[in-house]
Amino acid sequence: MIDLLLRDLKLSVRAGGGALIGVLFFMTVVAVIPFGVGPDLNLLSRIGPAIIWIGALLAALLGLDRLFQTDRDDGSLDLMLMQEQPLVLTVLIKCLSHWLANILPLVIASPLLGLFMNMNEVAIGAVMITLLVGSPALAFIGAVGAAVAVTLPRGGLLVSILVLPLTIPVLIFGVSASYAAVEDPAPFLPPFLILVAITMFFSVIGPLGAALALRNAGD
Amino acid sequence: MRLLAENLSAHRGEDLIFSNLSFSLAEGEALLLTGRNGSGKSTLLRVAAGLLRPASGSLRLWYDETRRAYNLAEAAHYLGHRNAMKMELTVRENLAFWQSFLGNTEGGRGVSVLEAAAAVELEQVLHLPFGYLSAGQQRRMAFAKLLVAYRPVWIVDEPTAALDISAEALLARLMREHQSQGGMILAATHQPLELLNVKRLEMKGFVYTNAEGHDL
Amino acid sequence: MTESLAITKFSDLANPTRFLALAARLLPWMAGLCCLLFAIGLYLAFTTEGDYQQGDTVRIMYIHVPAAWLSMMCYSVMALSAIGTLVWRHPLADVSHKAAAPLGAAFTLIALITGSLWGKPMWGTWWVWDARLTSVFILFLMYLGIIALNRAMDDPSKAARVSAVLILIGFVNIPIIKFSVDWWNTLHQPASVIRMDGPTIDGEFLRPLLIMAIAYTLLFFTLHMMAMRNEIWRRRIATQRRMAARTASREV
Amino acid sequence: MSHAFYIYTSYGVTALITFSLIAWTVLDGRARRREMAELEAAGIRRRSSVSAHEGKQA
Repeated sequence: MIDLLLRDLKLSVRAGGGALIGVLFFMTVVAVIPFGVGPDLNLLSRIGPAIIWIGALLAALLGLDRLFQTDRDDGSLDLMLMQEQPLVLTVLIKCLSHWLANILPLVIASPLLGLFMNMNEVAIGAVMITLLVGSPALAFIGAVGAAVAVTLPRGGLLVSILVLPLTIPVLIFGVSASYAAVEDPAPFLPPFLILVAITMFFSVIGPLGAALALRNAGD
Repeated sequence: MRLLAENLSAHRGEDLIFSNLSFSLAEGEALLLTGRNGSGKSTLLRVAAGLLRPASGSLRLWYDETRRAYNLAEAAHYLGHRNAMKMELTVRENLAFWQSFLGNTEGGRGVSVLEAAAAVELEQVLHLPFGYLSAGQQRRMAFAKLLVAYRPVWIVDEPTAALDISAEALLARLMREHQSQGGMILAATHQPLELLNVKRLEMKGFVYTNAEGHDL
Repeated sequence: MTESLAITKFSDLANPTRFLALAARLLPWMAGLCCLLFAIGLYLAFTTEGDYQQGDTVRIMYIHVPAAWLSMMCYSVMALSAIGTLVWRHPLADVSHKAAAPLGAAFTLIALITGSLWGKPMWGTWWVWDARLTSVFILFLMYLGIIALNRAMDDPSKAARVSAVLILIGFVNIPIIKFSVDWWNTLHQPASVIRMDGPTIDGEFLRPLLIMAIAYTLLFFTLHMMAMRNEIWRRRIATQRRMAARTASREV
Repeated sequence: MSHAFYIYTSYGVTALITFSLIAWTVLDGRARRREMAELEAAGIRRRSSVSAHEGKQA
């Protein structure tokens, strides 16, 4: 199992892998916002957490369609389906490696973008922590979409369309926890704990659903 | 150890590809599927590998000693049309990954990566990325994957496609060695393939003929 | 057909071979001179007087300005190489703009970070969407895009041609970007931001600045040459490996 | 020195980026050199296509 993790990490880091592209997309999307809304620092710092969350959400969906597609195209997926070890575990490992290679860099890059958005230190820290906690849920939900779309020839866009509505709860609680850390009356913990709960819930539901979809996508 | 297939039927979409197909294989035997394109050879092999659900019937691997039946897919290697190797990784990384991912089923052990590569006579290219190899070399390396982890049953679909005559003979020899150690082989092929104890099954699309061993 | 192909490849390889020999001879001298200039530049940077208006933060300028200068020069070098790739199909040009992209990104990053560190005490915030800073940031994104494009393709000569097109389009676009960012900035913000040019620079600051700029430029060319050499080697290794794969099956 | 923190941080960051750039370039070169040595040891040399060509003619 650890070999699968290492193999997927190696594949995404080596030439042709998409690890860099997600971060780049994230930075570009967030950097474009000020050109639309104007360079008013107060306004930017107010909308900053939301923009960073939305940017991270879109960037996280970017490489998702490749999660199972490449393995299906070269036949590796067939062998993974045949094994004795539960497919759920294989899917979980693949989600984990996707998160490590493609989504964790977004979390690491988010403080930098926080500076561009003129957010204060507390807000930057809050966004980073909520992203760290909430983003695995994006990978798990995305795995279901990727598994459903695996047999389609051009599933890339479809995956985003399928997955985006399902990720709305993550966005709601991620952003509200980030704002709660900055704005005084709202408490930080309740939305944050709900976010943790969502991630844990989807870490079970996501791989189960994806495994089920992969089993039924056989042709 | 016996491989039992009873009353297998399979659909592809709405089409019935074959129905009520039964056969059995004892240790060291091979089932050779022949027939024109689209006659359902690949479908039968994918059903055998558990990748397609049969419309009816079952496929089991029966162990006489323990009197237990196993799911065939977990005790079988499947080599389809695609090689299941990553172009970006080196050959060694590919084989080592499958070795540890597949593991051995009870009753045998796979050989080391180096030995497997030597068996297909390609040990010099272990350090190269898989994508650098020619189509024939890639096929041979994909076959080496069957050696690194032990499975009693090999399900191979056109294993010698894209190979020259000497490489074809090489793979046939490796398959015979597997049989002589008690392994079973399910193969679909256009080219003549020299195996031991061969049972033939000619697939005819919607109509089917039974194998000689349809005694079940 | 295959023979004529082989012959053009051979004549092309002659040039990189000569380049490798030249690089081997020049690199030690360049590296040595570079170290010397940095030593002098850094010594001057910390011994000269501070500016009465900017205080000691002027010392940040000694590294910020050369980095900003390099970020632009590197893009010009890449644009020139891109022309070399598209017009003369010179293999060294392919290698040159591929090797320069990470260097440009690194120097642009230095310019951005030091600019931000200078801005914090001056403006009270890490980042303002000032026209100049914003343009540099867009340049940084362009560098990263080119690197990503280069990494995404297997075939090096195809990657070189496609990224050469992107580089040239970007080069043509730079004045437009600069102009539109200026426009956007003045539209939203009255000119209240302190500009970086500040008071006229006198000789006291000019000397370390100039030496640091030369040192940086030399550093760029040294690293560029090394990176080009690495890239040539990488390509040779790739062809040799393909050859190894071919000969392996011939022996069987 | 006024604003010492900002000055030293900027020099530190610059040094860090510059040195990692140098280290990356040098290490990359070493790795390539090692790979070439490995290929050389495996008996594969540049221009061996020439000898293969001659071999075909013979």
